[in-house]
Amino acid sequence: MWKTILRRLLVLIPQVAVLSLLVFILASFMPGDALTGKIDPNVSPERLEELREKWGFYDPWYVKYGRWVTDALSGDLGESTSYKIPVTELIGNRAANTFWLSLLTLGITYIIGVSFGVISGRFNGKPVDKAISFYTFLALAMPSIVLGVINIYFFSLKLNWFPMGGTVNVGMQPGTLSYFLSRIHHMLLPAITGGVLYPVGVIQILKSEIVDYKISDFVMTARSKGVPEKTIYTRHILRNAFLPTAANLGYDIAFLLGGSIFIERIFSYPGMGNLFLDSILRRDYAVVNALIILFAVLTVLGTLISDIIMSAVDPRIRIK
Amino acid sequence: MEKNELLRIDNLITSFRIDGQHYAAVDGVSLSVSENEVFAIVGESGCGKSALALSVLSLHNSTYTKVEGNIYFKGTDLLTMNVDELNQFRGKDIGMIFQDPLTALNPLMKIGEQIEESLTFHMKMDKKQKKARTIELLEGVGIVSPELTYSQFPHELSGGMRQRAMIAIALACKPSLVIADEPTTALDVTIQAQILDLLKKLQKEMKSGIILITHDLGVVAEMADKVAVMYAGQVVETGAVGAIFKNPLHPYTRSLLASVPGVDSAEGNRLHVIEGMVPSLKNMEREGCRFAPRIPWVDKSEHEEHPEYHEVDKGHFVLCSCYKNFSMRGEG
Amino acid sequence: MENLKNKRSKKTDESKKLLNKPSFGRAVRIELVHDKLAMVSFILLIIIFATVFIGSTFFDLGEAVKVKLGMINKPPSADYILGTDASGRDMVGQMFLGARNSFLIAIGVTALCGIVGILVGLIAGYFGGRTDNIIMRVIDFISMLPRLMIIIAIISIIPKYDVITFVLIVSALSWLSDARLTRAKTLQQGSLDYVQASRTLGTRNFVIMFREVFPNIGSIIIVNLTLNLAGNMGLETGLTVLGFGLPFNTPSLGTLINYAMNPDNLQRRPWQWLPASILIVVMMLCIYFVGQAVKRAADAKQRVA
Amino acid sequence: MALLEVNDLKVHYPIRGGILGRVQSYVKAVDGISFRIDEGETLGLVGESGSGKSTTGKAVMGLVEITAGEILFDGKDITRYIGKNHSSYRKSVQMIFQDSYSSLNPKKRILDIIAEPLRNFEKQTAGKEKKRIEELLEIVGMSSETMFKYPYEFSGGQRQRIGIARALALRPKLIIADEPVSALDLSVQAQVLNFMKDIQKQFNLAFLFISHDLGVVKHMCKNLIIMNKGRIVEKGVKERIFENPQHIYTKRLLAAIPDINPDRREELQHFREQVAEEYESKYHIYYDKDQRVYDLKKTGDDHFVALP
Repeated sequence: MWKTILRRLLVLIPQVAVLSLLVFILASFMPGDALTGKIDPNVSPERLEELREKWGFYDPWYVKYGRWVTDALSGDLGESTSYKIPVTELIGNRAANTFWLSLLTLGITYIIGVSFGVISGRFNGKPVDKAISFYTFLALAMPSIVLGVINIYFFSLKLNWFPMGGTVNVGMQPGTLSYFLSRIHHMLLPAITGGVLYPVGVIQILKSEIVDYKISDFVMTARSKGVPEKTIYTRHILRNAFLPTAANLGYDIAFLLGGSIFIERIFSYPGMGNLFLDSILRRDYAVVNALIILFAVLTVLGTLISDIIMSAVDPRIRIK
Repeated sequence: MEKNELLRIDNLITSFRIDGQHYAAVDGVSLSVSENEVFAIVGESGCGKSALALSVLSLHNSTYTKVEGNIYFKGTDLLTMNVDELNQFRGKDIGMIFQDPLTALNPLMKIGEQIEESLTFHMKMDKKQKKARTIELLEGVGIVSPELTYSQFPHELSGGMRQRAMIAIALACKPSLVIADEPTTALDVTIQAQILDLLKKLQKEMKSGIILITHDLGVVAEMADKVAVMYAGQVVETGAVGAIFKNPLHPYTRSLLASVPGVDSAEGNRLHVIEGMVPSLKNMEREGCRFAPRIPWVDKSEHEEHPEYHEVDKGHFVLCSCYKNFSMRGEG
Repeated sequence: MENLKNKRSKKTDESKKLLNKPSFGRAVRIELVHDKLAMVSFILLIIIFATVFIGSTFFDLGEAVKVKLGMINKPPSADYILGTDASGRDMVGQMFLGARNSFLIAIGVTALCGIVGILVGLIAGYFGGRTDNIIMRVIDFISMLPRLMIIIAIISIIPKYDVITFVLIVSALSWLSDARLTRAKTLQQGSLDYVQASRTLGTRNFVIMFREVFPNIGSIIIVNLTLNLAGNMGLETGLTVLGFGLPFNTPSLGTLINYAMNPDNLQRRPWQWLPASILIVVMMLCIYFVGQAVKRAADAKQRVA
Repeated sequence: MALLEVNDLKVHYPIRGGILGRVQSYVKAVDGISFRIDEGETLGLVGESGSGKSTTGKAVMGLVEITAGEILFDGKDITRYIGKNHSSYRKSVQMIFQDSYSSLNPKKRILDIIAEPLRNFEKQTAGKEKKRIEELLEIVGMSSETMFKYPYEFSGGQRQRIGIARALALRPKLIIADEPVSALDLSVQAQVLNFMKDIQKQFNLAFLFISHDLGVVKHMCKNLIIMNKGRIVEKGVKERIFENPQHIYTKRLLAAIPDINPDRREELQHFREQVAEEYESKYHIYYDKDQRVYDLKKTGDDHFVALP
């Protein structure tokens, strides 16, 4: 098992290297350069030229790339032109918001996903299964943007159960219970919006696995041993059916940690997704590039988590 | 000495639902298996032998399969029972061995765990006793290092060892009847020989009845005391193994035995070929003798309108009178 | 050493699962007739497409986009069935043109991804070995990238930008699932004897790939394309709402839903964004239901009819 | 001069492991075997699963990459271009597959399936092609309107015969039959075997008959090769091998065949126990220290055994 993890990590290094190169090339297309925002506009052109020279604006691209990489490795991903604070710090406090929202969304997703998946798998073909299938189509057919809009329209504006956006009521003292509750209150609607749409994958995988295992040979063997149906489900069918679901958990964690851009935008929730959009609009490319690299690495970590879960759960991978 | 009867199947009809219609794969089969006896059911694909085996313990999927008739196990009819009652018999009094050891074991459960599972539901044993019994079982089926195999997973074992584990599962509660559905078909011939010898040894020790389902006439000759030959859902001939192999009567049995290559045939001559094809479940002519279309040179009058069993001699039954003066094509 | 001789029952069962009856078209028709929901969706889809494509010819793009100051934010009335937007433009015109654009883009992206995905998948799946490894490493790398962000980043920096570039950018990062599915199915078919047989009969590799293997996996790929079609429509709408979809002056369902982004539109002028939202959800639902029927037709063992 | 000559054929599959996925060891599926087939002869290649018999068949057909050794056809060395799909070698050597269900493309009609080889090598008019296909179907005992049906409309035995008709299209001299009847029922098996003998006489065909079923091989083949662990343990005329097996593996294989005569049950039981003991005790003699089979030594005319 450790070998697979080590190999996965080793593969990560070239991938990130190529990724950084790609992001660097992407960045070089982006208008503006290291100087934008650093100099006051009324500096004379010669002075501007001199500064550009000093800052190595005219160096060959590989020198610039080399400098950029060494900075990145030392944690300095450049400065946000719009907020004038280091990129890492800017992303840092937004990451917390996204993390908690993603965690809540992940929870809702897997509670709905697993329960619906098991029910529709076990009662395959029955009315409840048809209802769940209808729900999955509705969820597939509903872009998160549209559901977000509809949710705000009904639950925030009309019924006023949930706030329209933001993370916490103004004037709340951090650390107090009411602050915490208000944070949850702000997160609920976006989390539900995501949590209702994302479980489709979990449901479909779980259902097809259960349906396949129900007619498998080793379930027939269990029945021939006189094992009651309930135990056959828990010890034989579900145990095997949960394997791919567990494997997908890794991907889902990474995907959700990335913060859903759509949902954060509609609910104007200041997470990393929203930060990305704002940075794009403000041409704040240092932040954009940092976020892209962060999410790419997150995705690879997601696959790593999946591998670890798979080898932990499935003896066929663990014991060669 | 007349062995007392273990299982009596009475006019069993197992039909599968295809496009809303029910078609009988097992079409009125009656047979009885006694203690300490290996009863072989032999036939080609689609003759209904596996459907019969699964019907005994009602392992069919009830939405697509209808099972009618009676199956008396030591006097009680299994078909009238609900699942909970049936579960008292499954694994305890009647054990099953399946064909493909690769898929018949749960890949995520240790071998020991899968054997103990039937002990848990049928025997009053604590953890320690169950483990001891399992190790003893593994040793009994000829596994070299039982302690190691106890905590191994199915994918770590070879095909032959996995089949031995299957046998250990089936025999865990010392059942009086074991149903083996093509137990060695998926194994190599050298491993098959070992597994068959093992089954024979265990059968003698436990004096249990074994129903052996197979398509291999050689396996029948090696293992069986009594034989039933099936064709198109019906038993066409049944009797002691000596009678069936020495003095086969039903045209199908005789044709099958003549088709076996390498028996005495020198390299030159031709094997006997049964004309036509096994009819599919849906478009099968169910009236009259079902083998008639495969032996066209036999005159219509030879066949019975409603074929019955003729007891040629003690315990040797043949379906339909066409066996009387049947001769292979060209031998006439 | 695995000493399992592959007796007839095991191998034939597996190959039976992978191959299904030849007439996929007929099977789809049977499935549609049998499944009422799919039939209704199919008819509904045809009606929507017909009205959208024919209807949109009546609305001249310039006219629909022209600003009419006197008519700002009119609620639905006799002469403006769906009312007007903040710049006085008639919603009905925008609905028709928007629906057509959204749909064309979705088809464009789906088709492009389909073609690239099938080609790459076939080559990787059929030749295997080194070619397969290289292609899979590339696919793994691209799938590592956060698709949405890269699309938005590229869109924000492209100077010349129109519908075509939008379709190209989105497709460049969306063909991976098609490639993976095609590769998996090709690998499956490649293990079957008829592919080996063709090689021994002197048929060239590319002929085997397209004439022998592709017809056997075509039906599953069609199912995947229908499901992707719906997905891509959702993507286009989302991007446009965020402001990174279609260029400003081309109406699409996304631009209509975008009105909902400002709170008082959301509250007091639902006629501007609600119809587009409903239309997009209905279209995607219909596509999915039809897709399910097609999927059942493709997968022999699940056939209802 | 032999029709087909195989010298020291080796097919090794690399196993990659470790962190960087370097090649750590090899699965020696075929580890140095040599044999010859003359025109019109049926050579049996027998062994259990994993013995390398199918890999050998595939290697001779160019479906698998050859690690070492050479293959001569009609005296010419064809090892180099054996893997090319479109080589003229294809016209003289064809293959029949085990799983009749998957060896015919289900989406094509029988007409196109059989015509595939013809269209690859012989440019013919549609009419002539159709006539040739009718001829071929005639040979395999099937009616001509079979042409317009699809594979799923036929039984296992019929599909196998269609496969044979396709193999005969280019008038080959040698056919590699990889377990041609293992997937068929007894009665259908007899039909196909008889039929293979007929076409052998009619077209003076040579067969490389690969099977794990010794009964079938005893019926079909004149010379036999017994394979184990990728090497040949015994080679020779069928009568000698069946009556007087030398190698302990051949003895165990022959002893394991279930006999159709129930009276010989006990006798066979003891014989098998005897053979099993001999196999255990003499294992180290017949296999070297790393369990490899020795090279073949001549122990009688037309009888070779792998001895130290």
